[in-house]
Amino acid sequence: MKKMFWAEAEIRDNHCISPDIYAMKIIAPDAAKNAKSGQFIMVYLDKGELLLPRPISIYDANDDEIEIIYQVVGKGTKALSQMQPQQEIKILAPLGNGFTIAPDTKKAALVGGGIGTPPLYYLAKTLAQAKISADIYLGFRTTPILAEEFRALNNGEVHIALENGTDDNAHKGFITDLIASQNYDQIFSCGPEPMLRALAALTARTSTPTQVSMEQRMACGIGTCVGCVIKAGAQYTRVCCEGPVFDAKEVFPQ
Amino acid sequence: MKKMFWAEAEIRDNHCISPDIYAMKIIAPDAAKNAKSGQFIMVYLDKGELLLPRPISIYDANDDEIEIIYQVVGKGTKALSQMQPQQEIKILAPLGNGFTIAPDTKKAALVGGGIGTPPLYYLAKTLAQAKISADIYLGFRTTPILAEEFRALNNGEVHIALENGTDDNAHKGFITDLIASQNYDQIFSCGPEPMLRALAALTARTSTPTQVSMEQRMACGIGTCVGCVIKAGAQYTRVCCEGPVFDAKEVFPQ
Amino acid sequence: MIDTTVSIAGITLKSPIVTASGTFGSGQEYAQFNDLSRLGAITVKGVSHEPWLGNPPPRIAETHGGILNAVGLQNPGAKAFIEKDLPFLRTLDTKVIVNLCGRTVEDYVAVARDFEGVEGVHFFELNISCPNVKAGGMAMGTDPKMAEEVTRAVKRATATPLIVKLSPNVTDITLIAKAAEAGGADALCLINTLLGMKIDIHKKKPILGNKIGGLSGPAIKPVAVRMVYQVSKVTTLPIIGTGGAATWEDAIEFIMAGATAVSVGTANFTNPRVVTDILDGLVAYMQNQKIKNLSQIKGIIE
Amino acid sequence: MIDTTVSIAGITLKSPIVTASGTFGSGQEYAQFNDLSRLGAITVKGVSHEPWLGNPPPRIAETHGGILNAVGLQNPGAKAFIEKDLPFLRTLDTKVIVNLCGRTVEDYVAVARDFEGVEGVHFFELNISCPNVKAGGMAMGTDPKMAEEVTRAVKRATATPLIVKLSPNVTDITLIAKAAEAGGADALCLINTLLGMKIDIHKKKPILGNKIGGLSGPAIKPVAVRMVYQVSKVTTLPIIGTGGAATWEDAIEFIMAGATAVSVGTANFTNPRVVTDILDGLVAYMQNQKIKNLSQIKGIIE
Repeated sequence: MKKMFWAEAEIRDNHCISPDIYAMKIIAPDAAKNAKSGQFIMVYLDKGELLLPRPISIYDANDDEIEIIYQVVGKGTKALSQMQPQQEIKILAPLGNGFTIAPDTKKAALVGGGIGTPPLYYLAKTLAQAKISADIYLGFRTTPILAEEFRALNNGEVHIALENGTDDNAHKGFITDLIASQNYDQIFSCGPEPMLRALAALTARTSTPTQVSMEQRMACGIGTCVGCVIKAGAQYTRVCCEGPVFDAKEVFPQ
Repeated sequence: MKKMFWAEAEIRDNHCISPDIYAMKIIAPDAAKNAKSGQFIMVYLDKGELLLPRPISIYDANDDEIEIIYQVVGKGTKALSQMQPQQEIKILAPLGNGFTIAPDTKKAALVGGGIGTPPLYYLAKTLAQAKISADIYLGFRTTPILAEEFRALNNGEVHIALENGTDDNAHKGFITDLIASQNYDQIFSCGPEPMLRALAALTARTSTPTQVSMEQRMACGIGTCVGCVIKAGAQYTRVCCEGPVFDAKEVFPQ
Repeated sequence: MIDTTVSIAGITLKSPIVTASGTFGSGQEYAQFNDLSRLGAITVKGVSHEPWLGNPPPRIAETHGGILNAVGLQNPGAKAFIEKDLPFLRTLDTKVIVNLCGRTVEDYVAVARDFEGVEGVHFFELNISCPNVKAGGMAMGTDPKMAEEVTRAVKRATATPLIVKLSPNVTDITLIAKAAEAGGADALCLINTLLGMKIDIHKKKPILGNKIGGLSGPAIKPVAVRMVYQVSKVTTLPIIGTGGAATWEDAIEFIMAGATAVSVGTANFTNPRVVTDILDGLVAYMQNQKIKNLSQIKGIIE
Repeated sequence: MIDTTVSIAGITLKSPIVTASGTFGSGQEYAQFNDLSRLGAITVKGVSHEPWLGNPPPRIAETHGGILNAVGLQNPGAKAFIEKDLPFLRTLDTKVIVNLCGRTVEDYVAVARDFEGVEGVHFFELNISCPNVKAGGMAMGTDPKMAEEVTRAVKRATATPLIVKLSPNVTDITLIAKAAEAGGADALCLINTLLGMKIDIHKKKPILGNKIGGLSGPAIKPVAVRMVYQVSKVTTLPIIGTGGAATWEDAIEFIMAGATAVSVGTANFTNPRVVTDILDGLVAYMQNQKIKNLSQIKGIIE
């Protein structure tokens, strides 16, 4: 079994980076040292009527710190967004399988949609460190996030698409419009299911290996409740353990 | 029907005055102007798993402000104790009947026990203003509260009794030991039920009119749910409407 | 232009938001914080033929996301209700539902007859589901035969449209719903409270004087929504959904599950203005979603 | 010197704190945060004779103070369980309760027989109360005759002590409890989840893939405590109380209501160390209150 850490951790920073989107830094050395890209953490709320922890992808991890970027979508994430530096937060981390970088990968594409973008950052950083070139494709409804952070890695092109946006530097439409999958050894993706589904269809045509990070309503986060399943072939598979990263062929059979 | 006010009020002050006991000042002009001694307010918590407001007696009321003194006894009052000045708090006030000062009252005794002491302060102030002399009898387990505030009114003797205390200026034992009820036209009391019961027995022997402020688990606070009853004769009577102040003869028939 | 009206037994309610029996008194107290004329109806506290003493205190216990109550339908009887409470209710521009309680079929018939010729009562709600009454009460609501019998008897005794309030403390609530329908009910209200208990571990005894009470509040909403959904699939009677509704989203949830109207109970204690807040939210939702009439979403869940 | 042991069917548990089926996997995951040898027993996830696919997702919905689940007992079958999970469980110094599920009496008997000669299983828990299984499952737990029949059949098929887990979705749980006792149950576990539903009003459909699921968590604790209390008055069988227990105070409440042991389920999700916290609190309480043995407070509520 993979090692995970229960921590009553200190919040180092928690601030809004875009409307309804927050970045939180949590001091958690054990978890940070063991985290890999594509994994997630469980954040425990101290809110009596909301019993379940919130699964949130890892945006970045350093020696002593895990950073998450999350969207306020309900009462739980609202409460999270109101927490202050130096407050204590309980987390369980790192969880899930994470992205797998095949040894022979030379050129990768990272495809993110909306709040699915942050988990790709730690992967992009890891690829840059491993000197594997990676083009970044990010799609949003109206407002991009993190584009500068990805550009700063300087490890490939950064493309932006906006569904309803008016940015001159962005493609107007879906991010999947821009991807020539045959140019890549490996594609990594995280985002809304329709985007992942479209991407999987696209990359299947060029037989490009594609990993997708999936979401599901989750309870335990560690495999015991068998709640967070998705259909993979004829079986139901747990997002928290067998995932959140799956081979696109498994979850979007063509 | 008595006038009551729903207010989304501002907290002016909230601080600890003794272990687990807090004083909170709430800016609520309408409620404050209409408040009389012995009434209470409902304080609404913003805590999802705790649905019911907390009934808390009025310690003092000025032109624009109601002050309450409360004990931290559970999660709800704990949350209350952590609120900060300038935060908003929802209250419904004033509620209940309050103490009644008969026109011919010349000398009164006020008998408080533990956290039942604060509601007598506003009464003591009212009596002082009306130039009705009032001796104060306060009983505690170990640690007195508010003794100085009562003394400062300078409107009668202030007696303290401690069940387990070691204060040289305090009687060791029950506060009811000290009361010569025949000396008073009217006795007002608030405190734990055993104390009220003992007092009622005592004052019945001298036929001294006695008002007792009663407690009960409460839901609505305004009479609709008929939840907060106590036995009064053969009937069940609502503490929130017919009380919280009752004639001792009604609730402790001898 | 949106239309918030709903219809129950041929009577039009201005909105689907109704107050639940035993939580809103006779409306007067809440009139200070709410425009009661916006409500679809006010359900008044349970009324019996003779005065009822109620249960020994404590009658209220707070639980996680819910409250237990064991009031036991304390009330001064129909005569006092008609004299003291009904005059105020008549001044309101809303419908009035009188909750009837009893221990025997005869009791229920008697209290229904107490209202003969009395104006200002638009519906009766037959309370055969109160868990805090020893005989009658919930017993009648957990047996299909008895539920049908008492419904039929009251229906015969009065021309006032009859809502039957169902207990959730049953293996199959659809059987009781069908029994009430067979007995002539004009509408159903569900759910009443779930039987529950809380112990004071320090005093080593139950908090409630009656030991056991009825659990209400958001804690039980999933059970209520499920039952409304199940019952709506087996009857054509209009349903007043109730059980933990505290927000406009909850109201929509009940309506989507199959309810025609939504009754708000315990939430009045948490926020005395809650019915106004729910109504405001409901109207905004209908406007945003361009829903002209709630029938467009009623029972939309397959 | 305090003694936290309790006895069920002649088997001594080190403490009254047990984990609930379907919330603790096979213990391995939680061994990282808790000393499992302090537990009275671990109840493993439901096991069937053949592998079960489970219900379509989503399977989890959060409600006010509770959660709904509709997992549908997905499991790889008894053979896989015995091969993959049981070896770890055997290394633990605690008792193991295997939760058995099926759709027919024959299914239950078959899965019980799968464990013939298999070491490391101290109890079976007969799951005749899972609300998320179409046939069998809860249906067996809501009919006294069927409950008795399946209990008797499994009891005949195995010498392993048998706990029967009861459904709360019944009019009178004492009837099912007595039926299980008549069928030969060695102990009872109650309550399983309450049937509930939650609707996503934006998507206009139920959140759960199965539409309806089982409600657990602190929201339902008052119902669970009430049922443990009621059942404890009609049977001499030991009871494992469960339903929303999340604190040591909750554990004491269940014990005072009549439970011999307390099973912790949903709370493991809210706090993965909750069983340790509960045990620490329980021991401190016993020391403070000078309670040498929990039998001193068990069922103390009259």
